[in-house]
Parts: sequence; C-alpha cells; structure tokens
Amino acid sequence: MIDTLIDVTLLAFLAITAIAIIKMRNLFVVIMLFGIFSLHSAGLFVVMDAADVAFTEAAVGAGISTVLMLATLALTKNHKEKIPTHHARIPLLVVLITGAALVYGTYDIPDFGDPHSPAQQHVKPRYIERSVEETGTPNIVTAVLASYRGYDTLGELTVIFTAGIGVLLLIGGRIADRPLPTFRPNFSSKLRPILKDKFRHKFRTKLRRKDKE
Amino acid sequence: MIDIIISHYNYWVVIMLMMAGFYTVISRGNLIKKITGINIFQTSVFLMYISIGYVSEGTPPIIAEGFTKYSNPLPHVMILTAIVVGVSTTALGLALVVRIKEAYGTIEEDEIHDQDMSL
Amino acid sequence: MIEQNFSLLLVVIPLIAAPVVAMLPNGRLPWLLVLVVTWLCLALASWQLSVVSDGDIISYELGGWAPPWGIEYRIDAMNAFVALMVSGIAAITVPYALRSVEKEIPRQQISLFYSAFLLCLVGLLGVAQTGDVFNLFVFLEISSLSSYILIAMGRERRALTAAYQYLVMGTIGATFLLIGIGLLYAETGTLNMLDLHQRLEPIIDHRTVHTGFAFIIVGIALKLALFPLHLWVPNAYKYAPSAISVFLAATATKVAVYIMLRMVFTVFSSDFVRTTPTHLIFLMLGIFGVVFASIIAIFQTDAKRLLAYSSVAQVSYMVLGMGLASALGVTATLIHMFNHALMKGALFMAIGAMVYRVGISRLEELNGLGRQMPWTFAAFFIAGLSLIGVPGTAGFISKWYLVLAALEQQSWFIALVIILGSLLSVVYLWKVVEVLWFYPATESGLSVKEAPVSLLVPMWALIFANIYFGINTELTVNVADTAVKLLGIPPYHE
Amino acid sequence: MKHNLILRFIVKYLFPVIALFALYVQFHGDYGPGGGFQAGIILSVAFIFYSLVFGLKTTEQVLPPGVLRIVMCTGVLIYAGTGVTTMLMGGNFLDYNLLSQNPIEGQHLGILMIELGVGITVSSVMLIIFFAFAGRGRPEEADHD
Repeated sequence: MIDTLIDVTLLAFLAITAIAIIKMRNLFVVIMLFGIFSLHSAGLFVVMDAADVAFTEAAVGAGISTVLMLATLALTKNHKEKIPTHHARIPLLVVLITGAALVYGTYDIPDFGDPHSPAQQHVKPRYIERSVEETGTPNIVTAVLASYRGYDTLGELTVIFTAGIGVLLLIGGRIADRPLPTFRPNFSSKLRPILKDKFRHKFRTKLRRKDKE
Repeated sequence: MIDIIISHYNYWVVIMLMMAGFYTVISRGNLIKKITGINIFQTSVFLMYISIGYVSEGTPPIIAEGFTKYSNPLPHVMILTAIVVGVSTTALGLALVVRIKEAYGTIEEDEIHDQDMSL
Repeated sequence: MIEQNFSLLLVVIPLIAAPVVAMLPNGRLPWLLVLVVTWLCLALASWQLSVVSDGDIISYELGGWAPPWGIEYRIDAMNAFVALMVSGIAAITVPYALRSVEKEIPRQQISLFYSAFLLCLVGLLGVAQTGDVFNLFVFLEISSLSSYILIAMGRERRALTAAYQYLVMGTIGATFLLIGIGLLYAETGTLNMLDLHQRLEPIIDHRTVHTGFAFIIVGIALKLALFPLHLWVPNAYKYAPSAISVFLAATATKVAVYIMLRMVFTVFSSDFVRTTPTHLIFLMLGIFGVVFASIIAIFQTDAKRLLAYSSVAQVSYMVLGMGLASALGVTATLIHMFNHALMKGALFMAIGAMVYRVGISRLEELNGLGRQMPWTFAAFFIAGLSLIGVPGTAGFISKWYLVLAALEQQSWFIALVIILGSLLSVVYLWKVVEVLWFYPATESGLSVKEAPVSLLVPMWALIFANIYFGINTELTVNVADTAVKLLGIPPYHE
Repeated sequence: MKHNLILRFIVKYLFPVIALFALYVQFHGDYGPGGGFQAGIILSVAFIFYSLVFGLKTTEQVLPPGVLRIVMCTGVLIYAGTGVTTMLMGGNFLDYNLLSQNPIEGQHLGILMIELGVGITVSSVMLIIFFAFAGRGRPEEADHD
C-alpha cells in the first residue's frame, strides 16, 4: 500500500514537472526543472526496485546532463525562449495520435507488477536462479550487464567513447572559430594556480604550438 | 473498470510523460529546450521499461538471504545502457548547440532559418 | 579455431582500431590504419558470405552464453550480404577519402575524424551481424551518433544545423524503436530475434504487439528517411564532407532497410504483413515516395541535394518491394539495396570530385565542368544510367525484378509507378548532365583540372562494379534468393 | 570564488572522500548497486568539483587533455582486450570462464577487468566533455590571473 502511495505521488510530481517544463520560457528554470524531473524519476526507480538504474539516473540525469545543459546555457547566454510565432497544431496532433496509439497498446499489456507476466516467466528465471552459481555475482544486474549481456555493455562503452570523440571534434579546440566576447562562466575560478610558473609556461607554449598547426 | 485503472495507471501516466517530452521536442524552436524535451521523452521510456520489470512486493535483484521475489534485472540492464546512450546524445546535441550559437549568434530555430534563407 | 570467430572479428577489429586511431598523431598514419582495417573487414565479410551463401547459418554465442540468455550473432545470407555491402563501400571510400579529407578537415582533427568514421563502420556492421534486438539498438546508436559527428564536420555552418536536425530526428526514431522493443519485451520476455518470432506467433493478435510493431516501423522509417520522414536527409548529405556523403548515402539508409526487413520478416512474418494492412501501408508509402521524392529532386538547384532526394525515391522502391510481400518482391528489395549502394556511392563520388575542385555543389557553379573533368563526368553519366535502370547496368537488374514482382500480382499500377520513377530520374539526372556538359563553362571553371587519380580510381572501381553486377547477376540474385528462402517468404499465389 | 577559503577547504577534504567512494562503487558493484559506469561518473564529478573551485587550468595541469584522451582510448581497449584474450584462449568473445582454472574465478576476473575499462573510459569521457564545455570560448590569453 505504502509503495502504491509513493508511486502515485511521485508520478504526480513528474506530471506536474513535465507540464511546467512545457510552459516555462525561462531556460534556466526549464533546466532546473529537468534536474528535478530526473531526480524524481530516480526516486520512482527505487520504488520499482531498480536500485542500479536509480543510482545511474541520479548521477547522469540529475547530475551530468543538467550540468552540461547549464554549461551550454552559460555559453549561449540565451536565457529566455522566444515565443513561437505560429501555432503548434500539427505537433499537438502528432503527439495525440502517438499517445492514443500507446494507450491502445497497453490494453493487452500484462498488469503492472504481475509476477506471472511473460517478462517475469521467460529468460529472467535463469538469471535469478543461476547467476550466483554461474558468475559468482550476487548483484544480478551486474552479472547480466557484465557477463550474460557483456557485449551490449561493450557497445554502450563505444557509444560513450563516440560521444567523447564527437565533443572533442566539435568543441574540443580551446578557441572558437570566431572570437567571442570574453566569456567567463560564473563558476570558473580566477584563483592563481598553485603550480603556476614553470608548469604553466610549458603548458601554454605547447597549446600555442598546437594552435599554429 | 477499477481493476484496469489499478493495473494500468502506471503505464498511462508514463505515456503522458513521454508525450509531454515528445511534444516539447517537436513543437519548440529553442534548441536547448528541444534537448530537454528529448531527455524527458527518453527518461519516460526508461520508466516504462522499469514498470515492465517490476514485481509487486519484490526486492531489487541483488541475491540475499530471506528474499525470493526479485524484480526483473533484464530491463534494468537495458535501461542502464539506454541511459548512457541518452547522455551521449545529450552531450553531442549540446556541443552542436554551442557551435550553432557561435556560427549564427542565436539558438532559435526560426532565426537560424531566416539567416539561412537571407543568404 | 580462430575461424569460428571471424564473424565477430568483423565488428571487433574496427572497434579496437577506433581508439587506436584516435591516439595516433595527425597525418597519414590514421588513414593508413583505417585503410588496412576496412580491407581486412572486406576480406572477412567476403569469407563470411562464401560460407553462408548456400543457406548455411553461422551462430556465435557471445560470452559463451546460449541465447536467449546471452546475445547471439546469427549470420545468414542476408546478414552476410549487408555486411559485405557495408564493408565493401567502406573499403572503397577510404582511398577516396585520403585527398578529399585532407582538403576538407583541419589537420589537427584528422585522427579523431577517422576514429569517428571507424565507429560509424562498427555501428553499421554490428547492426548487420546481430541477432538480438536490443544489441541492434545499441549498435544503431553507435552508427547514428558517429554520423551526426561526421556530418557536422562539413565546412559550412549549415552542416551544424543539418547535424542537429538529424540528431533530433534520429533520436526520436531511436526512442520509438526503444518503445517498440519494450512493448514486445513486455509481451514475450525475450530479446533474441528468433525466440521473439516463436513467442510472438501465438499472441500475434494482441494489441500491444501491433502497437510495438507500429512503433518499431515508425522508428526505423525515421532512420531510413522514408517519405515523408525524410526531412533530415537533403541537408545532411549536402553539407557533410564529400567522403562522408559517399559513405552514408551508400550505406546508412540501406542498413536501415535491412533492419526493417529483419523486423518485419524475421521477428514478425510475411503472413503478418499480408493479413494486416501493413502491406498496403508499405505500398502506399512506397508509391508516394517514388513519385514525390523524384519530382522534388527535379526542382533542386544543388547537385548533392538532388542526389539525396533521389536516394529517398530509391529507398521507396525498396519499401515497395517489401509491400509486395512476395518472395520475388523481397528479392528485388535486397538486390536493389546492394545495387543502389553501388550507384549512389559512384554518383556521390563524382559530385564529390567536382566539389574537390570547385568547392561548391550548387548546379550553377558546375556549368561546363563535365568537359573539364571528362573522367569524372563519364563516371557520373554511367552511374546515372545505372540509376535510371538502363540494361547492362546493375540498376536494370533490380528494377527488372521489381517490375516482375509487381506484374506477378497483376499490379499494373505499381509497375507503372516504377517506370514513371525511372522516367522522372531521367529528367533530374539530365538536368545535371545538361549543366555539366552543354552549358558553357565559367571563366574560373575553364582552369579546373581533372580530379586526382586517388579520387578517380575508387570512383571507377564502383562504376565497374555497376557494370559487372549488371551483366553477371549470379552473386546478387543467388544470395538474395537464399536470404529470402531463409526468411520464409513464400512465392506469391492467388 | 577565488579567495573563498571555506569552499577551498571543503573541496580539498571532500575530494579524496568522493574519489574513495568512486572506488568503493567500482569494486563493490558485484555485491551492491553500482559498477564501472556509476563509479566513472562519480570520479569525474570529484574532478569537476575540484575544477569549479580551483579553476580549469589547475585541473588541467593534473589531467592534461592529451593524457585524458589516451586514458579514454585505453578503457575501450581494456574492455575489448579482455574479449580478445578469451578468444585467444580458445573460447568465445567475452567468455570469462576461461580466464582462470575455476570458471567462477574467471568470471570474477573478467567482470573486474571490464568494469575497470568502463570506469576508466566513462570518467575520462565525462571530464573531456566537461572541460570542452567549460573551456569553450575562453580565449587563451585572457586567462591571465
């Protein structure tokens, strides 16, 4: 019972946050609300017994993604979304059709929490029953992630590696193509580096050389 | 009727959340807001997956004494992977937004379009 | 002992090479390694096809876990065919890329650029090889993310907006695919394609299954650039670096066609397609795509955009073949997939070579360039003939099979649409030929020289492939036949 | 934040704690929630935290961009290398059973190795991404202080 109560409450919070995100025009608020949305969904993951996922969502969604969005906001200095000039009728129609299709699709879906659904009866039992004996890992999520479906995780790692390569290619260079007005993110420190003299000089000439290339 | 609400409300709210995100992506012209929309869309899909794996009165799938009912670990694993894919996409999208701002001076789709057309 | 691992090495070798390339110093070394890797992949893919072309199946259990608990690579003739196409195009694109990339990409980014190229290859090959729907999603995302990056590397600022647009649409597509996979998983509890097929059979009437199918199809259609979801394609192909236009135009959408085939015919079945309105939807989308995309192509003022719209039209032919849902129709789809990679690769290479010389792909800037660059122009012309479907070229074979499949079902209308599409392609290709050959060159155009040999050789290699597969159809038709048999698609009967 | 003693003090003492927690999550992933990915994020957060207070330059002296790039590549190579090792030992790709005489030990070893690869790549990629965003558009010469 208490689980259901928490579940409903969190879902309600999520719904309110999502609507607020659509309505808000101040991008800073939108990003903050997104962080809240993410944290709430992490809470919901915990309620639904997905501890690992909750951990990751809290670290990634509420953490890294939000920080990156804030950094982008600081770089673009665009705090207010423009009011669209045209009505969003077609998007609304598309969304309504998609949503209706999904609701239609839930009619035959197994009940929420049903222990006899196909997803609980097929494939899963072996993971539960034999993962300790086969992989020696009590955390089944780790066992599946790293061993049974380890190749997916290699793919996942490659995805994140791709993102690293992509960000380096797109904005890895220190200086923008077109000189921007001097920019200082408010979180940057003007602190005099401790290891200033020698190290720093060396580092900077190295960078300069790279720019000349 | 009540039965079906109790057994499906979770999916329905999640679908509503998905559509809120989807709507934000396709109706908004601000590039950062679009990325937020994508993230909400994806996070809601993650919620759907975890709902599929949920067992009432179960515990997280970490084997321990005294528990027999565990939630399904496979959706968790899939979602862990999907979260990583999501954050990678977000990082790339935001990097593109930064570059677009440098090149166009704006991150509003309409204004970018106008600039491209005026050339 | 090592032989059993070849199918896997096909994906893992470029995967290992990608971080190695990223660590190499900028210069020609990264290119050399990529060249070696792609040709190695081509060799492995050829070996793989030779093993499975008679209907054998290679099954490889990753991590030693039996499916459906672990991930399985299950290579049949169709997988091997697609893998050969992807690695073949990659192996030919890399020599072409050397000069063109040196000109278009800043020197300090070369090694990262080639690393992203390899990752794109990894993604496409991984998709082609896998037998697990979620693994397919992961590798599809590798290829998508890396293609966003590669497109954004174009020199104009619009490359950035093109990449962003592609990113948004591609991610929506991926999320739709994820929703579809989730719904199917909720109904079956498995992710292995074969297992899914078996477990879906008794519950094929469930509304959840239908919805899952619809979401998977819409998701793939976004990646496939199926008309009217093609909006990202023209700009993406136009503003990408030339070598990337070649590679993506020749492979990315074709791999999406493959995913569609796999999902529709392996996970679901040809019966499902025929008994539900699916085949009608495919036919309708195909017809609209062929006609409208070709007409839009006629009005383009930019050579690369024109070819991009032509790609949308050609992909629609493949969907048309799937809509026919007969053995012959799907055979035509498979053959056209392969042949279209050959001809679109060659066409984009020719335009890329001109861009290499004049720096721009707008038609008015290409006036009279054909006479300055006769070899490039000749390549464009022959590949164009292949695209139209003139006998003696690869394009003829696939169109021929498609028309046969339509006539087999007495669908005169569809046969007419196919021929109309060919006529429209004559019109838009003529537009380019006219500009290239019959218009007087501009003053600056007169000083333009023929493209360097390193661009011409790969281009002509593809031209010869176009002619070879137009005359000797043994490989393509045999493999496509075997693949269709394994998909279990019966021939059409009343 | 230049002279904010409290912030500097907190970061100095929190940094090792966060890093230690990252290691805990990394190696305790077999038994509790967590694993390479989460650990990588936490470790990168420790460095991000540090750079927020002490400045990007200082952090980059500890972690020069070139080194980060190599570390990022190494993680992927460790993961794929584990797979290739099992392949060379005669098994399938990522079949950890062969890594040791005892299959369970082999599994432990394999999972440890790949989680290590994941942790290394994830933390370095996150740092690369953060540094790229934070350092963007900040002309080199203007950073005199």
